[in-house]
Amino acid sequence: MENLLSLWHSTGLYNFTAGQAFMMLVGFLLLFLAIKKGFEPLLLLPIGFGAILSNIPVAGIAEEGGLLHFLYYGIKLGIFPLLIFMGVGAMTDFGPMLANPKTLLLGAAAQFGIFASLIGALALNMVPGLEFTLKDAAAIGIIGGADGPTAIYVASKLAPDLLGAIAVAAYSYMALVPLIQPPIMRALTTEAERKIEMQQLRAVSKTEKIVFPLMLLLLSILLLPSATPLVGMFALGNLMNASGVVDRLSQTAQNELINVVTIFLGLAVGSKLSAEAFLQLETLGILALGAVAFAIGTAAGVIMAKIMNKFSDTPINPLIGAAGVSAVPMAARVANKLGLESNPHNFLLMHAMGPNVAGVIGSAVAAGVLLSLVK
Amino acid sequence: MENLLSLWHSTGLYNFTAGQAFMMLVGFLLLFLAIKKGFEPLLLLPIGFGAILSNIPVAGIAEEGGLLHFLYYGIKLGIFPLLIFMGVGAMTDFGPMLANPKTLLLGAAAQFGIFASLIGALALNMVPGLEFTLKDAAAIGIIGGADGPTAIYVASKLAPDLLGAIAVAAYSYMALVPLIQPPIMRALTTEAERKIEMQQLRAVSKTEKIVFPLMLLLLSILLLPSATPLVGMFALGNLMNASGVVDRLSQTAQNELINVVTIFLGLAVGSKLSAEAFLQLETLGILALGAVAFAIGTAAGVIMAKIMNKFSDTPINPLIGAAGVSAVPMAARVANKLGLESNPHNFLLMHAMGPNVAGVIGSAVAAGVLLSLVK
Amino acid sequence: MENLLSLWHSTGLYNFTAGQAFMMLVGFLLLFLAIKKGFEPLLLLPIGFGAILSNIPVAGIAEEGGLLHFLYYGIKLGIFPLLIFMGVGAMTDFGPMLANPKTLLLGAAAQFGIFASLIGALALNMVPGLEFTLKDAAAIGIIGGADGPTAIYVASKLAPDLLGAIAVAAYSYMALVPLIQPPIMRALTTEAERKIEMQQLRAVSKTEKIVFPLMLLLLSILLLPSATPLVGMFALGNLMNASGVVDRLSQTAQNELINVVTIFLGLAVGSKLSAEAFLQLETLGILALGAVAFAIGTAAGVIMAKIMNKFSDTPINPLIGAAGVSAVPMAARVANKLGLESNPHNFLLMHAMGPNVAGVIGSAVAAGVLLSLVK
Amino acid sequence: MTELMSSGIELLMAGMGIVFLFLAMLVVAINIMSAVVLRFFPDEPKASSPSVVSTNDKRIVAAITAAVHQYRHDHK
Amino acid sequence: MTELMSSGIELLMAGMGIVFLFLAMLVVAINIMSAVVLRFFPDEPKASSPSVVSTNDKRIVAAITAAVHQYRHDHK
Amino acid sequence: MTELMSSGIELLMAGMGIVFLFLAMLVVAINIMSAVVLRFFPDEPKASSPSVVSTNDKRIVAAITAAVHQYRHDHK
Ligand code: NA
Ligand code: NA
Ligand code: NA
Repeated sequence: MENLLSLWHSTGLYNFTAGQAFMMLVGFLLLFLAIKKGFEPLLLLPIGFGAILSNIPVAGIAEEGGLLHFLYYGIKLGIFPLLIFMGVGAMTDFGPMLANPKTLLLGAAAQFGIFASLIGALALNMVPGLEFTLKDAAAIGIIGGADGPTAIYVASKLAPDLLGAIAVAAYSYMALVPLIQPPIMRALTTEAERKIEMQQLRAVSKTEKIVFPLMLLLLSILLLPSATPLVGMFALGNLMNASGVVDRLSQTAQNELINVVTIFLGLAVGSKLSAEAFLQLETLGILALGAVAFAIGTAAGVIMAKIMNKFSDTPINPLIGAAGVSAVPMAARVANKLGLESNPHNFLLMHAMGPNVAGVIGSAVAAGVLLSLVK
Repeated sequence: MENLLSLWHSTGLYNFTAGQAFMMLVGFLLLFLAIKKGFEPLLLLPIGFGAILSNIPVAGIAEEGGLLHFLYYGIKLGIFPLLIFMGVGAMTDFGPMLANPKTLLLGAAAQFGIFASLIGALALNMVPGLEFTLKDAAAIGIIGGADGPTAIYVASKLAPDLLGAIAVAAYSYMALVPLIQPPIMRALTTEAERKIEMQQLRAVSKTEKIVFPLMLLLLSILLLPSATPLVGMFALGNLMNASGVVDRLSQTAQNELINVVTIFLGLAVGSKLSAEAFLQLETLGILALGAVAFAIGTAAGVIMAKIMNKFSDTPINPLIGAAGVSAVPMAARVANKLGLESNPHNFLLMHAMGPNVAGVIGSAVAAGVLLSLVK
Repeated sequence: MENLLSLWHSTGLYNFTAGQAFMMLVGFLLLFLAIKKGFEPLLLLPIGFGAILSNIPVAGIAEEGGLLHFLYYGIKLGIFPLLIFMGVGAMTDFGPMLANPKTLLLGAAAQFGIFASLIGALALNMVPGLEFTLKDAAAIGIIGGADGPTAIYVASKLAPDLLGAIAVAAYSYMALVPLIQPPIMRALTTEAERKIEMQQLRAVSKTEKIVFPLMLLLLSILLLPSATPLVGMFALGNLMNASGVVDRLSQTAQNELINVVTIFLGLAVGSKLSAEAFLQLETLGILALGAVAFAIGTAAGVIMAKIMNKFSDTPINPLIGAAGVSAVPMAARVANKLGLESNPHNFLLMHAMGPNVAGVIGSAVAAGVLLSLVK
Repeated sequence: MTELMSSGIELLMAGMGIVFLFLAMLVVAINIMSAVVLRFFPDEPKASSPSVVSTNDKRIVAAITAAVHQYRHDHK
Repeated sequence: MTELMSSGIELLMAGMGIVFLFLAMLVVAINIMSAVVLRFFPDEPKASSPSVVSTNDKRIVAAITAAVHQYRHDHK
Repeated sequence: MTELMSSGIELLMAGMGIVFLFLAMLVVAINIMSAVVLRFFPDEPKASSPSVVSTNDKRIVAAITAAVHQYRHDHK
């Protein structure tokens, strides 16, 4: 009898708090988005599952001694995002960007979303109850980088309490790129601009592809050492792939290793979706600012492309500017789709891949600036 | 000369204790069983090797600073069994069980082996020299769950000193399922019962397979949070596979990740096969009780199936009750084999897979009960 | 303005020390050798990259909290070299050695390079400014083992400060085997000797291949427990492969697991290429002694083969003695190539594989001696 | 009977009770879930054995088809 | 305007400045690098789409060729 | 000669001695083991080179055989 009572007292039903129940619903919502809506399932499925596991009463899976608590060290120490970045580097082909380097500037312009939403976060401090520090604001801004591992890396350093919300926002909006970007792109371009066809890209030699990651790393070392963990691991992965001499390492980095780390990272991020941390006014602010960041980044990229088109000797379709936010390869696909709508012979995919991967570099650089200047 | 003497003093020959020598023989025996007899080689080969390595005098491979000591943290922190459970979840197809859910009850009945051998362990305390605590008895009982990672997880929490013997017993008896089960199954069934043909299973929809792991997790959260680490990781693996949206994660979980963890887990379990821990009267008790547990679990499953056959509107072959112990997929194969012996047209494999995977759930639930009530 | 100044003060350009810049050049040199010259790229690419990353000013990637600092624990605790050794064991086929066991003695003779360069290191203490302890000398000598993981394992235990230089020397000279060995081999053999054809090797049974790793381990346990971590993990890998019952584990050990560990090990070794540790007179000594070690090991192997050829009833081509240094499989290929030059029908590859893998055992044994006697 | 043994028997009863309760509830839950899913969210039933042609096989078949066509073309 | 906000605006300017500076320098560096590489270290240009035959395909083709030859041989 | 150097030479002698002893004992052990195994536990000798057809190849061959049969059937 006593035993039965103690058993009843150990059930989840008896111990549930409203916050835990709500966060579990959030977890199920993320699973629904991942599985039924196809929202970045590779991350949102483990994140959603981690959210559920970490909000189970009594079990303490996200507390000292629990699996998710242990996995979180991989984020705290910066290991998981950097290993994912290495794998992403190994998957990235810089060919289209090297064939048309000026499109790098589109990847620069789109980072305006990061800093604009940083300012937005500070402005939101006027709302009573919201108190974002500069660190918080910087971590929120990085959502605009549209790059998951970069966002998680920066948030884990500057605002670990907001990590869960920031990661969820970053991946959700990346999944929403095909919905967020088109209206902005249409509003800022004319039909004639969207019809612009671009010159076929030249073939890029293997040597160029080998030298590029080293050059990128070197520039980052000289100018912005705080960005070198991110840029360095990205360049390492890219060099492993481009050099062609360590194929087995490159394959493992972009397959098994990144898969294992993705599972662990997702679960660990999910473990930060606790009621205390997530059910705050701040979270609504973060979700709102994330959308703003994506929108502003998209707009900045398109406007930059329009400006460059004015001054360039070869035509530039302003649609590819939107790909500068990164969100590889969705943003490039969106540009391609809108281009085809206006001109069925206009294949922009390869042209948009340049700004797209430039956006990854751009947000890593922006991350370096934030990590170095925000103390 | 002095050097040579010091060298002689550093040899294994000079430093061997009888216990170490004996445990090394145990290690070689496990290797023999794994390699020549095909006893669960995936686990028993690394466990046997770990037993040899950890009993090498002087080398200290299982002591502070040694590799096996380090790997053991993966068990101590519960990481390895949970990751294996995730991989097993990804490999499990709940289709046959969902097509005929009442066979779940067979997986419940077979867990009687767990609790019967728990009582048996306490009864053995009457033997002078044996002193099993309630925790010890619970850890021993879980052998009857016929599920390696569950047994290791529970033993690491309740009775780490007995871990080596428990893991060895669990995997050995799982390998012996084709020998242990048939006589019991034959004794408890009539020829007519063994001839019973079952109705073909309906096809199960993808949505059912996606919803099931979540439902399983939810029930575990509400009723038995202490089982959620095991059930949760199992459900995660299963969901990754069933959802079909994260195939690369699912593949990695059921291949490379589980392989790496299996090697590490096996070696770490082997490191607990030290003379002090293993060469005890307790070990004989554990081995005896493990066999009893399997036998009772089998019998309970068969009897339950006979009862259900009486009341069911569709026929149930009692042989499939034996598959309720888990030991996936051997127990199901045993049921199939005995069915074919009595009736060459009677393919029970798919029908036995239902209770078989139900047995995994059943023993995870039993593990939750033990972890929650045994303090 | 202040901000800009602080930004400038945070650039790499402002903070570079001459030592860091030089070590970065060393890193780029290693990348060049790996990518353009094909020098052991699997290791030298990550090592070179690690050297660059760890010498970035301000970023602190190799300092407390940085990724490379964390990865270095895998070397410090001996985990990475042992896991690589397991994978190498799984890749090794002892068939040719078992078919002609006396070639094991060639693998013994070639280890003379280890001890000769150990003496050389002590002799170099006469040079003012050089002060090698016995531990240092032993760690340097092991370069002559021509086996990367063994060298790193021993250096991490005996002389962690010299680890970077030792690992670089070991892998560089392994890559240079096709240049270092031939002149020595030609100088020590006559044209007639090089023409010697050897008898075809008998087929080796599966049982022999299964028993051998266990026998090797047993001998090591009895005679030299200090070598058992290395020998044991090597034997485990080999047994997993030879037994044929755990193919999925063996495949993972020799593919994904070894690949992941290779990336981590390489980066971690690179992190020891700091200016303070590397830009020392000692480094030049190490590089010189490494070359000497390879040369002496080669010579000893060839001379031993000549002696054995005198007393053997079946002919032994002295060229295969050079393969005793290990450096699998390059040294065996070199022997094969020189054999073909003198006699186009003389395929020595399989005959040289025996001493080649014996050299791996030989250097693991030598490592055990050093670890056990050098205190 | 010792106190330990009585704890054990209590554990046996609580344990088997919960295991049965849990799995019985799961049976009920599955039945409800299947009914709901099959009624309101039917999807294409899981393809049974015939279509086991993997991607790899498809490539093989494609390559063969091409080869055989080539052969026919060359030899007609 | 609060001090915080002015830090933010400073950050905006410094940040976008550095991002543009960095990527612009990268554009220049790439242009120089490409010119140098293409002039002094030309390698075979990256093979474009046609030769996508993978090793696996090659083995398939080899196997087919053998099979077809065998077939011709057997049936002529 | 310094003490260090004499330690080194002692190490050289002990080391080479043990290495030779170890590998020589291994030679003896292998010879005994091979004799015992080949006499008392012979297994099918390790298949030499001919049967290098991997599973993959087998599937390819099976697919081809099927395709060629089909072709014969369609065109006879
Ligand atoms: Na970006
Ligand atoms: Na079970
Ligand atoms: Na060697």
